[in-house]
Amino acid sequence: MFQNRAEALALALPAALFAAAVFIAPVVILLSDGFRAPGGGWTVSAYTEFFSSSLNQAVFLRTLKLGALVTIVAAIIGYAAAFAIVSLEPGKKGKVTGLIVLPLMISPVARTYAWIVILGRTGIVNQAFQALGISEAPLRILFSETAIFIGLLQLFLPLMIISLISALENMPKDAIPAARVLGANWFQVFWKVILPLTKEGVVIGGTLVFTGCLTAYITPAILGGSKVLMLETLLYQQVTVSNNFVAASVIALILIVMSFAANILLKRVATARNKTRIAR
Amino acid sequence: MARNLFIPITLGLVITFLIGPFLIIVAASFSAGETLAFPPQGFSLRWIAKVFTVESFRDSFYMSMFLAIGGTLVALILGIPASYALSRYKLPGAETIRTIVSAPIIVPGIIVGLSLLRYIVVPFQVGITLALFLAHTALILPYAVRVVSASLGNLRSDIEEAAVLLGSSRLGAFFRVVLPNIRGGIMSAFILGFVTSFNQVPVSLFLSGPGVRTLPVDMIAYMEIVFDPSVAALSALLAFMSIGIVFIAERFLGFSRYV
Amino acid sequence: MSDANFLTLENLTLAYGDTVAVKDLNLTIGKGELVAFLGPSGCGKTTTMRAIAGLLSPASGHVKLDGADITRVSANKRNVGLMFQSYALFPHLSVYENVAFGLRLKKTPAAELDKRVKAGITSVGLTDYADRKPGELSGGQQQRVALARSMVMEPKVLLLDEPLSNLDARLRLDMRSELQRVQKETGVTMIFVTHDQGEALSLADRIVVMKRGAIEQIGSPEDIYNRPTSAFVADFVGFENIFELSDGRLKTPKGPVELSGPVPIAAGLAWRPRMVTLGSGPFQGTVRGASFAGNSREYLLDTPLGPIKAEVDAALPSHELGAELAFDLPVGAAAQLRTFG
Amino acid sequence: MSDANFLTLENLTLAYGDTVAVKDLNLTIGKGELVAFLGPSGCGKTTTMRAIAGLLSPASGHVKLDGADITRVSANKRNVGLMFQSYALFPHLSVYENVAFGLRLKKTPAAELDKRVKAGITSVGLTDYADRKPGELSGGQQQRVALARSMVMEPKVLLLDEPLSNLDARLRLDMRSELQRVQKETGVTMIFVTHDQGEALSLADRIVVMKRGAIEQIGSPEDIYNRPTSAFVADFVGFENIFELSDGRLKTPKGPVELSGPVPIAAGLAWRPRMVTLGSGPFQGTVRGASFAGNSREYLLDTPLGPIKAEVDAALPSHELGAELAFDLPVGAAAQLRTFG
Amino acid sequence: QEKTLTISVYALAQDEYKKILYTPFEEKCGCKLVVETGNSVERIAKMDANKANPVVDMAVVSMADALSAARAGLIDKIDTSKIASFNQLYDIAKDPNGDGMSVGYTFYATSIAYRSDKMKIESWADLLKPEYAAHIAWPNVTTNQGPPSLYMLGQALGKDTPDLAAPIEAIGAAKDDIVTFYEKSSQLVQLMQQEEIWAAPIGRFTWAPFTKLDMPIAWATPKEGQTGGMNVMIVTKNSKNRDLALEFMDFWLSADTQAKLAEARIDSPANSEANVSEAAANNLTYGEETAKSLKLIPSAVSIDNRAGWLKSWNEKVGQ
Ligand SMILES: Nc1ncnc2c1ncn2[C@@H]1O[C@H](COP(=O)(O)OP(=O)(O)OP(=O)(O)O)[C@@H](O)[C@H]1O
Ligand SMILES: Nc1ncnc2c1ncn2[C@@H]1O[C@H](COP(=O)(O)OP(=O)(O)OP(=O)(O)O)[C@@H](O)[C@H]1O
Ligand SMILES: [Mg+2]
Ligand SMILES: [Mg+2]
Repeated sequence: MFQNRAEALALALPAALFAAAVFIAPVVILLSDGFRAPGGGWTVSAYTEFFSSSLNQAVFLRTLKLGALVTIVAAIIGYAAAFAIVSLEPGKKGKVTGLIVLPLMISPVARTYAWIVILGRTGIVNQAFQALGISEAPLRILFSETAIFIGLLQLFLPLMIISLISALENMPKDAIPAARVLGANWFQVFWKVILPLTKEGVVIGGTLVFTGCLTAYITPAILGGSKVLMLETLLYQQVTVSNNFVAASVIALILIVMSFAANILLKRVATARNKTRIAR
Repeated sequence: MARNLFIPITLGLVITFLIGPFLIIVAASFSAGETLAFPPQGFSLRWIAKVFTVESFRDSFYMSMFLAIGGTLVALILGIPASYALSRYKLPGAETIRTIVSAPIIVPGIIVGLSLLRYIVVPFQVGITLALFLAHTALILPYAVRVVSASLGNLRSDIEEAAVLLGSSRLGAFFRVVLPNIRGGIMSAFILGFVTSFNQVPVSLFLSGPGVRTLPVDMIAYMEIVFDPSVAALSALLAFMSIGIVFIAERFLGFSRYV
Repeated sequence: MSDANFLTLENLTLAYGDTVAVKDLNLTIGKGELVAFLGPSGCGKTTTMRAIAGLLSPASGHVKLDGADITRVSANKRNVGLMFQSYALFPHLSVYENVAFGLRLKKTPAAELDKRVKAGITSVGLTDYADRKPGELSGGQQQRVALARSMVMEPKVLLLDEPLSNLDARLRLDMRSELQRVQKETGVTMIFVTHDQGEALSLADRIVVMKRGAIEQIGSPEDIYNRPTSAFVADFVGFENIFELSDGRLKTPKGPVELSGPVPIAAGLAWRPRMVTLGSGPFQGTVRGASFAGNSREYLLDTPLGPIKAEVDAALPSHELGAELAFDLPVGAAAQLRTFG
Repeated sequence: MSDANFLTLENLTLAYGDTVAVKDLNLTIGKGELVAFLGPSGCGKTTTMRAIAGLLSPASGHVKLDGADITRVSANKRNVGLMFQSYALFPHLSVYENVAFGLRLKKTPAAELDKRVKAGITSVGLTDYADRKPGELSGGQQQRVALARSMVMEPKVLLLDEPLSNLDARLRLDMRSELQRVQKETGVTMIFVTHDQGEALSLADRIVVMKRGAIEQIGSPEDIYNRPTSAFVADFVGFENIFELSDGRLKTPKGPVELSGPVPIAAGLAWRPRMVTLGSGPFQGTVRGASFAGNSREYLLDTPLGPIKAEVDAALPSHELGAELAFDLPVGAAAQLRTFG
Repeated sequence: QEKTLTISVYALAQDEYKKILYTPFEEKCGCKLVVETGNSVERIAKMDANKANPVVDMAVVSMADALSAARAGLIDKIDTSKIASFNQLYDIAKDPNGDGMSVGYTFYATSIAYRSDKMKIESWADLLKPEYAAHIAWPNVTTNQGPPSLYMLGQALGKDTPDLAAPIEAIGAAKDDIVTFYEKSSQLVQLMQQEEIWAAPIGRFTWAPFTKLDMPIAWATPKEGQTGGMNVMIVTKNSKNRDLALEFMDFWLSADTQAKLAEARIDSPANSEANVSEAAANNLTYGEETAKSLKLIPSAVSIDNRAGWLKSWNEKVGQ
């Protein structure tokens, strides 16, 4: 029934053409500025220059690290939460999903302000820590990488959960029990059955979270107290302070490549365990 | 049993984490104080009342709603067929198509806004509203395609064949047996798309024009200088509204006849 | 066109990508006929059904139904019903709605629809389960929903892919008579796949035996079970003692063996275990194995002709392992094979 | 604990939400035993197996294996294999990887793993299909992958839920001997569900007949097939002529009927069609229906006792519809039912 | 056909502007006013993109952005003869960049808001005292208050080179102590209220909310003086509504409008004849004396050094 190529193209092309025309074309033209040599012709000197600065290298690595960390933690929590939600009965499922969605509608700026209240020296977390005797003096959580991490995680975790819910929902019913009786513990069930069968969901969720972290501006700026430079901060500086759109397009392309690489890597990870390994 | 505790504990922790800041915001909306604080200082409705008196919020709210709902719907209309084709057919170049339609999520918004302004709006004399609409639709498209694909991928295709054999057209089979079973995916795509669009700031920064502004851009401008709890109140109102929209969308996609 | 070639498959070749599953198949089925497809797992039965239903477009060849070439007619316009081997129930719909699905599409008036759906559900014994979702049913219950769903449609041709495989013997008998009743009432043309010999024998007007994507033999149930024309079919329908003939003698691992009585001209001869005469005859064998099967006992003999399987009434006295027995392969009872291999 | 009660189910009650599927079930199975579960569709066979495998926690009761209470032991630690009725193959893995799945988890050394997986795949006749994904296989091929997957694990207890239902008769025989071979080699305790009488008879040491979530009778295959103790079991295993006894006489729609010969003390008597003596006897009946089934012919008689089914050898001369025949229900041949209803 | 004037302004207080400025002007000129909002960099970027076919007729931006727009050839000289109220403006507002291409309409002071019960601020350098540094927020260099504050710190340190090397160095040295480098001045009220910080350099226009806190917060007058900024009006090159734009500017700069805007606590007047109540004046940067005393960074210095400041800031503070 699914053999007709023309039919398939007719279904897929409108979306592809739309994205190509209104999106890819202009972005590619803009990004090509980063490769233009001053006297005409093409060059990658803008990129080599960018990476020759030790500051930029450090920012690049930090961005990568924070993005990866948030993505991984979001994936772990996201799977647990999505799995729990999917196993709820239908009525509850909708309500809990609603709760997950709720925070998404709050402006990221307002959310970071709420974190200031929670993580501050007199905030709930510090009060709790002190009451529980975990720490004596208030901890400085705010304006640190930890705060950025918490803020980003809260910002993007719902995206991961929601992407995973839809992937988990239609998983073949008996696949998990089958793996269980074949001796898989929950970790192995996850790694060998759930992950590959929900690959699409975790790839989209992971890409959303990772890209979100890379391109988040306000949360790192406010919660990190601008002490922790990220690539997106540099990009904003180029645009809003230096008006240097060429430099901005260089950083933008680096961010795009990072996201794209993350996307591919995620796909790999999700599929890696399932290569047919037949000794011949 | 261990398994039975897993669900409530996980959900409890995750929801607390996600909702915590939201509760602060809600508390602040009803507080009498001038800043966010927990516990809130006194009770008053003045911040909520203030939201409704800010005129510029109203126009940009309508604009944002239009972009978010309209953009999400158009993206779904473009995206669902595409994801269907990608997951059901053996298409040459499927990977390329997938990459093209998913590209918008990985491009920093500020670059999107700028390049659309320079290479679409200016050369083609496209109106700002239309440009915004195109941009938002393109931004939502990846969610529509990828999230829906995720559900479709695991849905067995023989039920569609069964529907066709029982006299349904291909399209009919899609609506009758595929759609109800990927409702979760479509809902997810809708939510993600709606929220992305509604919170979109960087793209809209450059694609705002005389008389055309989106709500988050307005809110950021407002918060640039003052952050009084009215912004919190607005956020809380929006969040509750979004639940309403999700609820309506669920109904709309719910095919209650079948459930 | 006459009723005799109601459904015709002409030079049908079917493939999944590069894997050819059915090759150059020709078959004609009459109106109202009940045909069984028989053949080893993977021989192309399901594939052929999918092509008849229109779910698979042939790599080459034609499907004709009721005088019209329907090769390019889409599946929903063919009026051909198919019960899937995998059931393919709609997970989001209740049993009732699964069964009602097709009738709703045909805009059947509400009262009639309700009557037919309920009758269908009752006929498969699921009256109490009408409101359940497929996920809440046992395997056999799901299979019956699939059966009811395809039957209530009363299509021109009904294709049933292993319709009763997950049902117990008792229920299977009931379902068989239900199928016969429907067939009699509506005169539907029916093709079904079954692995149950009893089913094929008691239901089918004709049996089509397939082998690796091609037809090996077509015939009445009696023909197929008693007069297989090839070693493959003989083996498939349960002949255990199959020998090639050369120069009127049986080829055996230990050289040619002469049979008593005149030998027909054929490529080979085959005997069911039940056809072997035990206790008397020109040959001698040692009992190597014995098994009980309800009404009968089966012995495995070590003989100069190779291993021989013989079946006798359970009521007869049984033989010990190691016992020496005389036996005969009566030429008159043997199936004569036209092709061997 | 001794080998005799290797696996024990104690007062097991199993439910899906509010639907109780199995109620207060007690069963003891010895080490190395081959037990068949028999029962009508929906009676709780699969449910019981899921509970033994640890996929369903009992509402009450205990599962004990090899001396230990495993009721709360999780499925992956039980060393119990289960072949699912729905196969439950991993769609993303090739045939090879599906079969290798459990062994990889056990960290089987690569060489041994490869050997065992290949042996498993070969034993179910899928050598050429090792690289295919389940979606590219026929129904019977998928079933065999599931079978191989559960067998290569060599668990303590192997549960097979309709392992051969989608296989042709020939292949089924091969698979049966394969199962027997594995059983003999590894001494695994095996419980299987089957609807095929021949399978149950030739494979099982004991048969457990279930009815609506409870056990109706446990016995050797011969017991079950020849000496059912209840009308339900008699009906289920193919006794067609089942009568209640009262005061030593058969209850019939037209009043009590005296039998020739001494009548045992029982709740009822039952005869298989084959046990009915046709052509002579105290009773008289009219042929209402006749059907051919390979080696035998079956007649449906209209008699004063109600409808009677009789089966005779196909070799005997056949009777026309409407013919009047004498017959007997020999008391000696009848199965004596202890409970009726 | 009604005439249309398109203006581009900061996004703040649009409701009040509408009441005080836009609607009355529309009534007066019988034309329609279309308003674009945003921060000055984005709006200039848009003007740049649209320069062949300008959408916006008149814009208000920061002093420095006006100069860079002028250098980019986006704006024209302003024909001040058509602005009746021009002569009433403070001198520093008349031609802030000295190129005749902009007119100031408001200015603000930047100084330090601090907890008078916890600390004493006499110099900009006091903020970096060891006992204070752990309780201050400093504006990030990318904000409008960033460079002026650094400029004043440089003066306090006695090393006021245009590259701001010394003050950036000093901030970098204290970076671990300093609570945060703020992006949005709105967050300061929150931090002050939570006692995360005791002091921060802020623009006068954000002062009002601090006064509402239940805390002793004072506006510092350091010995080096206050700094600040000025926002200016510019006219787009090739604008088709030049005269209407000038008419609008005149209306905005008129003593009456400026006074009303000041009373609404929005913009400090640049018109010397705008009379403002004491209450309003307290919240604004009011009066000629104040205006003259503000130590503004010259636009050229700002534009020419922006990239350099950013670079050294990133190296010293962002690492
Ligand atoms: N998930 C479920 N939810 C509710 N009821 C169920 C569920 N699964 C099975 N049942 C019910 O429990 C009973 C026992 O089911 P089970 O699958 O054990 O039957 P079975 O003996 O295996 O039958 P079959 O031979 O048809 O496979 C059935 O009546 C069935 O409808
Ligand atoms: N989707 C597919 N892609 C590739 N090969 C397939 C696919 N489906 C079936 N085949 C192959 O085609 C052949 C015929 O399959 P088919 O399903 O028609 O067999 P069948 O006769 O129905 O067997 P069974 O009795 O086991 O159901 C088999 O060898 C099978 O492996
Ligand atoms: Mg098949
Ligand atoms: Mg079952």
